[in-house]
Amino acid sequence: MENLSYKLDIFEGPMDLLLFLIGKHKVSITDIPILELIEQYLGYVKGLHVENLEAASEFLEMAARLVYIKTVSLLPAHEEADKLTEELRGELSEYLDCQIIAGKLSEKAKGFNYFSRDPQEFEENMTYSRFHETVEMFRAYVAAVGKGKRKLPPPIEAFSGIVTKTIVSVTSRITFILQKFNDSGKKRFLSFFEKSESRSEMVATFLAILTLAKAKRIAFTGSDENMEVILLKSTTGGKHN
Amino acid sequence: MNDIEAQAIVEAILFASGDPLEIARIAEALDTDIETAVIVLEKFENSLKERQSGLSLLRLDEKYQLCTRTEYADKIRAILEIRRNTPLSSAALEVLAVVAYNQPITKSYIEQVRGVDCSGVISTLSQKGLIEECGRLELPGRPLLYATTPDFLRCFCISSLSELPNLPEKDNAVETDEFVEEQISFTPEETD
Amino acid sequence: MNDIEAQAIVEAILFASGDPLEIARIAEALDTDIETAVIVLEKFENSLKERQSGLSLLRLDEKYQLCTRTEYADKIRAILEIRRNTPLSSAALEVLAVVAYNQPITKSYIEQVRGVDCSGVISTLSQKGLIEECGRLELPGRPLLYATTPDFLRCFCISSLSELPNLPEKDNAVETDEFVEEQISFTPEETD
Repeated sequence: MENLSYKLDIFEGPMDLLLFLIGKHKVSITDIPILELIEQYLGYVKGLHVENLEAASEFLEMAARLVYIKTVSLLPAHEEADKLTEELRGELSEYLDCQIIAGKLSEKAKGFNYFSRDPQEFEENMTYSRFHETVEMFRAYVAAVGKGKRKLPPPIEAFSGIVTKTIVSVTSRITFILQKFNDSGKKRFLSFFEKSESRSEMVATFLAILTLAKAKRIAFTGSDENMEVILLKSTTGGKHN
Repeated sequence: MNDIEAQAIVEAILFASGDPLEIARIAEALDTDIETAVIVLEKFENSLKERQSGLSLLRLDEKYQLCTRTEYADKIRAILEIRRNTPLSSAALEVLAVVAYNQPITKSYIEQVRGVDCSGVISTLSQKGLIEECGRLELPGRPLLYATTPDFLRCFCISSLSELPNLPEKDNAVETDEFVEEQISFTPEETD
Repeated sequence: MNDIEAQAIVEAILFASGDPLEIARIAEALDTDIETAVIVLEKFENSLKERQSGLSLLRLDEKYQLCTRTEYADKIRAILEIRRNTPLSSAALEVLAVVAYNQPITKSYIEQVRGVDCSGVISTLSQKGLIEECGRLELPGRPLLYATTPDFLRCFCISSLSELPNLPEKDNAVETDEFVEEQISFTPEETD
């Protein structure tokens, strides 16, 4: 599984993976048996590792879309499935064009060997001397913040006096804990706290352990100082060894 | 003004500008019309070639830029201690392809074509000066529009967008990369 | 390496460098000793004079620099200074507005509002003298703070920042549009 999630990195995204799978059929996009393609895609994505969730989300989104196409194509009336399939084919064909063009561009990328120079410096003043109506500032501001619909970041004054403490997120500690299991499925409970740098980090680590236990990703054995944490297989849910 | 003087002015102005300079500006400097300016520029380009100068004249859209000849790139990098450009990633090339053929274009359109988030790549390409913002689309949210720059033309050795490679014919079969094939030596069955 | 090639290398390297370049570095590029490099540079200088180039070679201590000939200084200034007065782009206006209404302000704040990298625009605005650095924020990384300049006030026809049009209240975004209407109701049509 580790290997699989690593290997998905070589794809630029779900579309790239789909094109790769289509390529194996040695037929054009319009002739590809779409249901077979969906099966193969889901086969690859099934192996995604949870740790890679962020990178995997785009692959999963596509998987959901494909599953939907597959589902509607099982219905007696095929119109929607046909429409969705055509849409997917269209997108794939467009992305294929994009890849082909990218390849051609990369062959032409020889111009990086031209060197230009910075403009010669003058002892001139570059000061702007046109005049504008004052209201242009207002219009530009409104344009910049998207007519007030975009949320503005907090003003600078709001930052005074916060920054001294760093807050450690529970999510980051979940990743940390799961990574620690990389070499073995069992770790001493206390080992997760050994290198903690702050109270906030220890609290976050503890909360992360509770969260993982609740999600049945880990279980405990032993007690007191000898307590150990066991990593459970993600797919087998709550089974305890 | 004689030919030699006109060329000297062109040389001085392009040298001082550094950036690509509109033909209209060059004509203004020469105190002449655009047609005459183009002739002077042609002569200047020929004289660079004739005397085997270390410089070459590039035409990028309606702009002209003086650059070093590509043969000397390695020497210049070595002496001026310029780090070698990391080659553009395939993600960057794909984004450039989408922008070049559809400009002006929004980020969400690019992402729709590629099926993945492109914020990082877009900001890298902006920093490298290959694409730039060029206004906003008059739609809810007023999304920014992007277009390619003259530097893009220079880096890909073309003098205008019309020289971009033609779009491929629609009925192309996909060729699977052998390298990718190797990388994914597993099959889904094995992982179960 | 023949004379012509040596001179081409010198030309290319001095062109790309911009700054004065040590004779030792030039010798390194030519793959030769300093004495020979000096001879090449002399020949290069002579050939510039002979062909009445727009450029000339300057020697400063042990450094060499390629520059435009002084006769052309005024012409170059006239042409390149047009650039200083190219009207502000919409990106530049937006950054300027965000600074004007929120100063002092960090680059990352501006970028958060606009959702894109603004380094280029900020440096252009600084060059044009419309914004300037005004200290640092006491936060990790001590980011630079930017504010508008007196020239900004002059260009936008106001005598103090308090004369900037009022912004709508943060929480009644709905009224924004009406407010815009109101603010820009003195359209050119009416004033004509």
